[in-house]
Amino acid sequence: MKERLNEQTIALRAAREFTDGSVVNLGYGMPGLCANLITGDRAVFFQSENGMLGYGSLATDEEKDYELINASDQPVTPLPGMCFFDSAAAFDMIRGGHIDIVVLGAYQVSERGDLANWGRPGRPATGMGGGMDLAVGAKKIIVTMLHTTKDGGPRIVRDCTYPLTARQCVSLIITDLAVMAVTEDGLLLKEIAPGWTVPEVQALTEAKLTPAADLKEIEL
Amino acid sequence: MKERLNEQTIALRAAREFTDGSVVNLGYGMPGLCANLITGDRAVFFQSENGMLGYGSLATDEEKDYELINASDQPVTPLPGMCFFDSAAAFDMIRGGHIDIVVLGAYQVSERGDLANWGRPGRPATGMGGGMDLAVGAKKIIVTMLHTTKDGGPRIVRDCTYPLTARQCVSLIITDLAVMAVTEDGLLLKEIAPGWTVPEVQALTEAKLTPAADLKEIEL
Amino acid sequence: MTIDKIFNSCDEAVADIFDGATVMVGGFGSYGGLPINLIVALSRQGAKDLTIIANMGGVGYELSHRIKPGGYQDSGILFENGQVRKFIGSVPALGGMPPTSPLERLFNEGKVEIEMVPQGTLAERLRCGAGGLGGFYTPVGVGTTVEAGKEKKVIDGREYILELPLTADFALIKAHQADTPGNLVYRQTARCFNPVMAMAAGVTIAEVDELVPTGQLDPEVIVTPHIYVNRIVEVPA
Amino acid sequence: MTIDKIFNSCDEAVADIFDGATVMVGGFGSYGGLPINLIVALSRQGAKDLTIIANMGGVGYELSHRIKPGGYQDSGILFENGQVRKFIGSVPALGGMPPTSPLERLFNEGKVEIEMVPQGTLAERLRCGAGGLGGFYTPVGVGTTVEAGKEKKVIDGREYILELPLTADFALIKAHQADTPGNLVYRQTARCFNPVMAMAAGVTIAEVDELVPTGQLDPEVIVTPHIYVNRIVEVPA
Repeated sequence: MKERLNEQTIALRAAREFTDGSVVNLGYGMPGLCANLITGDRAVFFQSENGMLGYGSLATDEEKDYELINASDQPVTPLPGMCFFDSAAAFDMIRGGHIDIVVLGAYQVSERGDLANWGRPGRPATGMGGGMDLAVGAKKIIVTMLHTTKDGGPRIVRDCTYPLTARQCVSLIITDLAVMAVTEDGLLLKEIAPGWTVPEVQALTEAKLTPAADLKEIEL
Repeated sequence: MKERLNEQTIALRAAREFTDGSVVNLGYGMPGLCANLITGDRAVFFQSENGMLGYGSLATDEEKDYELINASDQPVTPLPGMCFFDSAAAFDMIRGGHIDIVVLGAYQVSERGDLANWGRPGRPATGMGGGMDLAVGAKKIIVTMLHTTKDGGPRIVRDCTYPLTARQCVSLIITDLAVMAVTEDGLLLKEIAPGWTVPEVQALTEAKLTPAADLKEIEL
Repeated sequence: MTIDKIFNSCDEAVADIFDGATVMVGGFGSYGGLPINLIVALSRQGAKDLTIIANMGGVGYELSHRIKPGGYQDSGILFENGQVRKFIGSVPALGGMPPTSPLERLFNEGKVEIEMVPQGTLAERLRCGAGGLGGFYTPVGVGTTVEAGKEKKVIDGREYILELPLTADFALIKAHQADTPGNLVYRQTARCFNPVMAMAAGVTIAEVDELVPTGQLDPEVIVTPHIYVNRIVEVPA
Repeated sequence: MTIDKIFNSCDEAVADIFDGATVMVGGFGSYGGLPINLIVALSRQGAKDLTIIANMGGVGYELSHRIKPGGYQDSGILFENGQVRKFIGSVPALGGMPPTSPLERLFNEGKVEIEMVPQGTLAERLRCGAGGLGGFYTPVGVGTTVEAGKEKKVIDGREYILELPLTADFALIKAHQADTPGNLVYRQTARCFNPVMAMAAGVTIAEVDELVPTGQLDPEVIVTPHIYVNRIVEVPA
């Protein structure tokens, strides 16, 4: 079976990277889904740059409180031990290296881990929000994105052509086709979607992919 | 009757400068007494750089709580509407110009309003505490001090010889002998202690004093 | 005698905002923490040529329905009214199908200027303005369009750019409760940019869900001390 | 599984403070907010060649009786023990009859180095270190001995000096209550330097009056989020 992973599955794969006790910030859009994928006895603390630490899953319609939202405008649920703070304090945490992992969306990622995730050609008025701060400040940056553009063009490129968020900041890229680590020697292809071959994925990738010795199917 | 004012009286004179609704910080030592001199329906808000706004008078022995102290280590009493914050927030208030009046002690004040209030020759290990921040940040700086040194030497001088706290920051000097305003043209002698003459006070002052047209006895 | 900060209406509280004023608008972006009633009052008041400092430029009433059932007014109305000359903030428009905000449309028409500021830098520039500092060095924006025209410096082997303080004539903010002197507490994520803006503006105007008597707020819990608050309007939620 | 931050004794909590470490000591100066039991444990532990960052250098046990009946130990004991190489803070000694602190005596004997920092600059340097900034421009200290060796810059017509961030290997702090994850609240003026130091150190060790279960602290009231706290020791007041 040769399919692309859906958003939920990409998010689930990203959530597997959250080590116990880690402090995680989820970027706008798809990454927000990760909050729903932490179950059981795992202790992951979600920080949101609008001033909240330790929230739970996304709220159901009955639970919605519009003064308890994540940075993507989605109402979330409270958890015991959570706390609130202002925007300046939120970014002290982020810029100061107190966030272990951030999951961000992207338009493009380069083979050196340069990230472009806020602006597109022809849209000069969209802004970077907290993305630049997160990309610079978090200890580990994971990008979740679709492997290609709507037109089938590459998003994982040699050099970003979209406005940069930060240089050389991405550690891991998780797409609907593959999981790739950014290394000193370029992109290491670690996992591949069921049914896809390395040449097929490489053909959809501008940057060179080096298959890992232990390359495997994406596991969830 | 020719006497020098005592500390209590100097503080009382300083407290007369506190306009209704003003936010006031009281420096180490003598200025602390001012907190006890606000009575009746006057609304003066005392800020303390250890992180407190809106405290009351100095605590009696029965009232003492050593986790409710002013910046001079003196236990104070709580008042409704008070609040607490950390040191960084306390100095945002101070540096940011949100304090209307600060009353500070001094070793020396120059005729231009330069202030020296933290270090003395031969004592290199005493520190400035929050004095520099207060001298730079408060809207109006009042100095309360003894007019002369223990040996009778001048403290109100042409140029400070002690380490400076800040340049040209003092507005008003209140001593045991006189009240002097710092103006563009030097020190204006506005009030004088009962029984003292202008030449007598000038003789104890290195800086030139210009008697005000409406020079009067210190009023309390 | 205490200075009376209580105003009877948002209209009265914003009456003296003048043409050309710089106005901070609290909140984060969407509904939570947004001083909606003060924004609407300012739109009625009509002051022009404003500089708006806010995290987001607002999505406008139409798109707001996607965020909260029933929708709500946000800074979008000030742009739609042609009251704004310049926007300083981190999200003038969202990344969806354009235009995602009245600001984006007006910007594309050349009618509004935008100064784009990363969100954390925005928060820190406000705090810098509030605290009387001259500027700060941040690693955020190095190697991007954000560094254009700014001084760069290497400190301890790392590259930084110099960012300058932001202050304003007025701040419109939203809090949960105020006491009579003007101490404020917020509710959950409605805190966000409100406290730093309260500190950084000359005249801070707060709309609050509830006004309580002096002494009713726990002194340990007060987030914004009253010296940062000049006017209060109670607008029950 | 949550990471367990609870230590049974101050001695265990400070056991790995190494020779040459930089250690922040919370509080303001005197009794309130001072992590007295952690300080005494560090004096027993004996680490040497320390750099101590604190607002005050401590007055020492003898003079402490003038501040609080019965007296108390403060950082003075670390200086008396010869454990400290350098002090960074705003009040190494008070202005009374010398020497007013063990630190002053040792400094006069040439045995300890002092870096004198205005108090507000100290607080801001800590926050700067906590928040990943490279430095900031302050007007405090211009025209005084504080500006020696520092870069000066005129911004918008006013003179500023560049101050750099402070961080540390460890912070010893005092809080009123901690919950199990390590969120902290303080009591009255015992807050002071504790929250900023908690943020700025690699390993933050808190002595608290009381440990409470998760969920027992109001989320609006928490001053120090748990991510800044590594170790907690309950020492009932």
